[in-house]
Amino acid sequence: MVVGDISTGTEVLVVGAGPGGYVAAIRAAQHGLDTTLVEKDAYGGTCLNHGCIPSKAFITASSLAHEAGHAEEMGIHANPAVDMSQMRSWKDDVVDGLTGGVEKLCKANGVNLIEGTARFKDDGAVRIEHGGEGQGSETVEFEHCIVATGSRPIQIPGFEFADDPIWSSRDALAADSVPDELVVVGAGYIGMELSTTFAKLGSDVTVVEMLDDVLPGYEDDVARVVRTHAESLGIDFHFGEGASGWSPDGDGVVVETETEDGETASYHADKVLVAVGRSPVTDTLDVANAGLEPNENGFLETDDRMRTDVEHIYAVGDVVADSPMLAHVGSKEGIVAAEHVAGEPAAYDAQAVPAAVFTDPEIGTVGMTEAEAEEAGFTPAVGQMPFNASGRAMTTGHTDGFVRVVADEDSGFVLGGQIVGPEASELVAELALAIEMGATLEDVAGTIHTHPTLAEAVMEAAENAQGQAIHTLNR
Amino acid sequence: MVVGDISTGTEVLVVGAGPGGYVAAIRAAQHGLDTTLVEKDAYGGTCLNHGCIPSKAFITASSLAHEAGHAEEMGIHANPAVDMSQMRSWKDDVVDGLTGGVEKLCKANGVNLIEGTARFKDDGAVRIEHGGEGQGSETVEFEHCIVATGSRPIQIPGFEFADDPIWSSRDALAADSVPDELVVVGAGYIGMELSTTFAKLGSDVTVVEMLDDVLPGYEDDVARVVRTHAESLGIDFHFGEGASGWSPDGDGVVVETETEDGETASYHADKVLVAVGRSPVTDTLDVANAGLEPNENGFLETDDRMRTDVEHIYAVGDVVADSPMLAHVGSKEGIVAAEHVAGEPAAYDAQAVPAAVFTDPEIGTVGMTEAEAEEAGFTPAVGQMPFNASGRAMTTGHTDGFVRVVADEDSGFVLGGQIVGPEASELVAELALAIEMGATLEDVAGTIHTHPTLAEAVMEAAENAQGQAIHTLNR
Amino acid sequence: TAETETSSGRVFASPSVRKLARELDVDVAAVSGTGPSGRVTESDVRAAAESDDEAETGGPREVSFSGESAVSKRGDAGNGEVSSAASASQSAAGREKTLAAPATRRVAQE
Ligand SMILES: Cc1cc2nc3c(=O)[nH]c(=O)nc-3n(C[C@H](O)[C@H](O)[C@H](O)COP(=O)(O)OP(=O)(O)OC[C@H]3O[C@@H](n4cnc5c(N)ncnc54)[C@H](O)[C@@H]3O)c2cc1C
Ligand SMILES: Cc1cc2nc3c(=O)[nH]c(=O)nc-3n(C[C@H](O)[C@H](O)[C@H](O)COP(=O)(O)OP(=O)(O)OC[C@H]3O[C@@H](n4cnc5c(N)ncnc54)[C@H](O)[C@@H]3O)c2cc1C
Repeated sequence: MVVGDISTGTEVLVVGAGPGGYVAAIRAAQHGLDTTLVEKDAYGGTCLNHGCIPSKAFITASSLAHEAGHAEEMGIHANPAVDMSQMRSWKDDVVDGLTGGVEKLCKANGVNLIEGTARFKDDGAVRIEHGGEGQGSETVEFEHCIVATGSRPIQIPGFEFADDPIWSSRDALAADSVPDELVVVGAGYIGMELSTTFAKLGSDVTVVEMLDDVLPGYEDDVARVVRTHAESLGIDFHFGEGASGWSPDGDGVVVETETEDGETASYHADKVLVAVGRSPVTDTLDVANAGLEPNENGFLETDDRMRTDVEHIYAVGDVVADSPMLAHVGSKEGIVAAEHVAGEPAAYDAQAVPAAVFTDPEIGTVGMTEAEAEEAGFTPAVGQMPFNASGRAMTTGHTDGFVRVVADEDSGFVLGGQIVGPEASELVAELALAIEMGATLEDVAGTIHTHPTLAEAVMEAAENAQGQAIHTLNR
Repeated sequence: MVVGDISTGTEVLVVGAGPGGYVAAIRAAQHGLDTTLVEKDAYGGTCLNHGCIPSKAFITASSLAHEAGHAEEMGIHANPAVDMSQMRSWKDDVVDGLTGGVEKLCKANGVNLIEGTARFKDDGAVRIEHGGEGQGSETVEFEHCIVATGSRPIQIPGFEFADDPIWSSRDALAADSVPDELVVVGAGYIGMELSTTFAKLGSDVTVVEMLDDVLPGYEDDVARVVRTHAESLGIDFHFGEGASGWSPDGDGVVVETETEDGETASYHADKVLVAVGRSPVTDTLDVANAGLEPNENGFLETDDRMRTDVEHIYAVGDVVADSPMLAHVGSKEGIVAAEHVAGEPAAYDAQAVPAAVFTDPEIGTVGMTEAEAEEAGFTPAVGQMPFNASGRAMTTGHTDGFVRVVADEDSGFVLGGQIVGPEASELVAELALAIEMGATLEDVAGTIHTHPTLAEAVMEAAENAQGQAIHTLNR
Repeated sequence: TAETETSSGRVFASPSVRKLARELDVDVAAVSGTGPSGRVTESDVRAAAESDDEAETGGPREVSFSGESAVSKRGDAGNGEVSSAASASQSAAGREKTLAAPATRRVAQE
């Protein structure tokens, strides 16, 4: 370990080893740049340690247990018992495998790794404090810096994550027992994913949401499929209520809520998961010293090369303004920043950013909705294929939902897609490629799709938009 | 019911209501053609009644039972009991729902449906014998005819499907109990799918195959992943052996096999599934009367508009020469034939025909292999991403296999893909579109893929082919 | 993220074509596409880089689609796309493929 303050230099300094930062560092090194990556906590960032990966591990495992326990219709009789601490340690192994992999990949690509917290001294150097007592610090001078410090969960007044019964998503993903009663504050995608998971694991789940539906930002008919299924899992929704406080009650707590009109209600719970959003992290690294000014919401603004106002300092990932807080967006931004430093003609010019919600069923969306297409001046041609008309969906017993394709009526160009149903997160990949390629409805409909697959529904939706679907009635 | 011999006319007569025929009929009717569809047996043909759909239903259900029983590592403890007759009736319900749907869709699109066996009188008319005693017959004159009579399983000498212990795939898919011991003759895709299914349901499965590996036609490293996993399910393979006969033995039978060198072996079984291929059906409809001559293997030859030598008679589906015997190929051919009759500029010009094998793990292939690309004169650029480096695969516990992308080194055009692993049948859809669109490696790699999904592995394989993968080491 | 090149609307060109445009310093949003429905192809970008007058051809919404121009372009589109693609892979002797998308091939057949 380096003790004391020595000073070294690097061509590219990346701060934060989440999916924005580690991808940027690897790509920069691949372009032959001398690259240093600093991480204060754990390789892989939020995504691998406390986000995407552990949540998907729990979602998959809880779904398997739940599905096997509810397949009498198929002739399968099982009464699965879940050992939550074993599930958690399996999940930890998955996470360890991946974070270890990230470290190895960084090294194999020649990235210098430093553990510690980086703070700007000025716009050409950071001071890195190594973790732990007496580990000392060092100064690293850089030619280019990529800030990838990510985000953290928002706390609401009265609900401190430090208190034992109050869970952040991170705490929920570290659970090694299943609470009998769980109150979830917030019905955004993280709240919905975790509500579904714990409901499948046997918790009595109550969701409290200020707005009047689940999954704000998604179209009504998409959100409805997820909400209806969540209700059938026994999840109890209370819309138009905000969590105002809590107090201990026996072994558990009572959560108080209030509507806009001042009506109050209270719910008993063992744990309270607060999932109301995430805010960017810029306070760990003294951005002002480098001349950076976060906007009013704390994000860093960039151009399409991911450059901040200080030209040789880039920002990527959750910390970036006006950019969806998604791992794959961060990774793409990381690649753009790294390649731009390397002198490549890269830009963040994605025509379509896919996004998934891993509820039951899943949601996968990309590009424009019908309303957005209209707003943008297109005359939308819209086609739909319900999964209950899909042979493959029927053979899996999962027939809720649909594929919708939105195109431009005149040119046929595919503009967007909304999928809710089995494997929606995977199916959206084809539509993302279609949009990026400038494919038309005819291109998608004219491409042979394997039978029997869920992906056929994408083709059928495109045919439906042309009035030529085989397996649905055309409007 | 019509009794006696009346004569009617139709613009388009389609014979056979499998995925070739019913799709052709619906599309012809959508183009305003007066269309008649004759089926002697069941709407949906082999695919819906005895093929794709029932097999996938059993595969999905048996996989769920098996997976739930082997998820202790994830903390799931279950010992699922399978009620096979219940599983079978669930499967029957799925089939009935779909075949009923086909009938409804035909009617809703204005297709005239006739139940019976059509035989050519000459090249302008068929006589249709209605099923059942005394149901009579009728003559239908046509301007255009589309032959979609499909295929049937091949029998091998000594193994008659009429004998109770000898199963065709159709018999296997009608099973309402699980044989203790099952011998499967043939390790092609149907044999492998059903071996896996019954092994998961608890049968002791022995596979006898004349050739020296499973899944002839697939690359070694692709087949190996499936074979290794099948072996881990307890399936016992005997390569280089042909089934030469069987005799009753107690409640079961003994199957004898012989190698090329004349060595013999014998295996005890309760049932013997013979799955050695399928042959085209042309003998049900007196093709010679219409002037059609099947080729030496019994197939009908067509041009790329699906016309036979008799210009106004088309053939589509399994009955067509030099065309993969796959449902989605039949449907595409049906669309081409129908549109050509309607005067549309349609042709069977697919650049890439995806195909899937629903083993564990699945296989999905499309376009050229590396060897085929070389043969075609390309310098292949090949990239690969193993699923054990995929975050999404790790969170599902299914990490066997890989995605391979084959492209042209010079131009970057994607030429093919081979996927073996979870959801391979779905993932191949994106590569099919890529090939049809003339997308390059850069296009696939440059399209944002949702995290965490299996589809990211397609992007990573494309990046790997460019020497720029993030999550694998580049060669 | 501010998207300098695409802020005014959708661009119908593949990722590799857009990257080429940046490399050749062409504003892809201002290029008239000759691909199906006005999709911007690799050869369109190369032509724009050579003629160097892409700035005059107007904004992205005009590029792309609709109206008679798109229809009349469709006729050559198939061939244009095929030949540009073919030249890109000339080394592939005996290649039977045409590297044109399904809709393009259909137009070519028409
Ligand atoms: C429960 C949950 C589920 C999610 N599921 C998904 C999903 O399915 N799909 C998806 O796309 N997104 C998902 N997300 C969002 C995803 O995790 C984020 O978008 C992603 O992690 C952002 O990546 P990043 O690199 O910008 O930041 P982070 O992953 O947050 O990484 C930032 C890193 O920077 C480090 N750091 C911060 N300051 C310093 C400093 N001064 N010095 C050194 N290191 C520092 C931090 O320790 C951290 O490791 C989920 C999030 C949560 C919470
Ligand atoms: C176990 C199994 C699994 C399979 N799995 C898959 C898969 O996953 N994916 C895939 O793509 N393919 C699969 N296949 C193959 C697929 O079933 C065939 O490719 C497909 O059914 C061919 O369609 P078709 O329309 O040509 O013929 P068929 O589906 O065979 O239909 C022909 C129809 O014509 C009728 N008919 C025949 N003669 C006459 C006559 N003279 N008059 C009236 N009617 C007549 C028959 O009764 C039949 O209904 C599978 C096959 C089997 C056996």
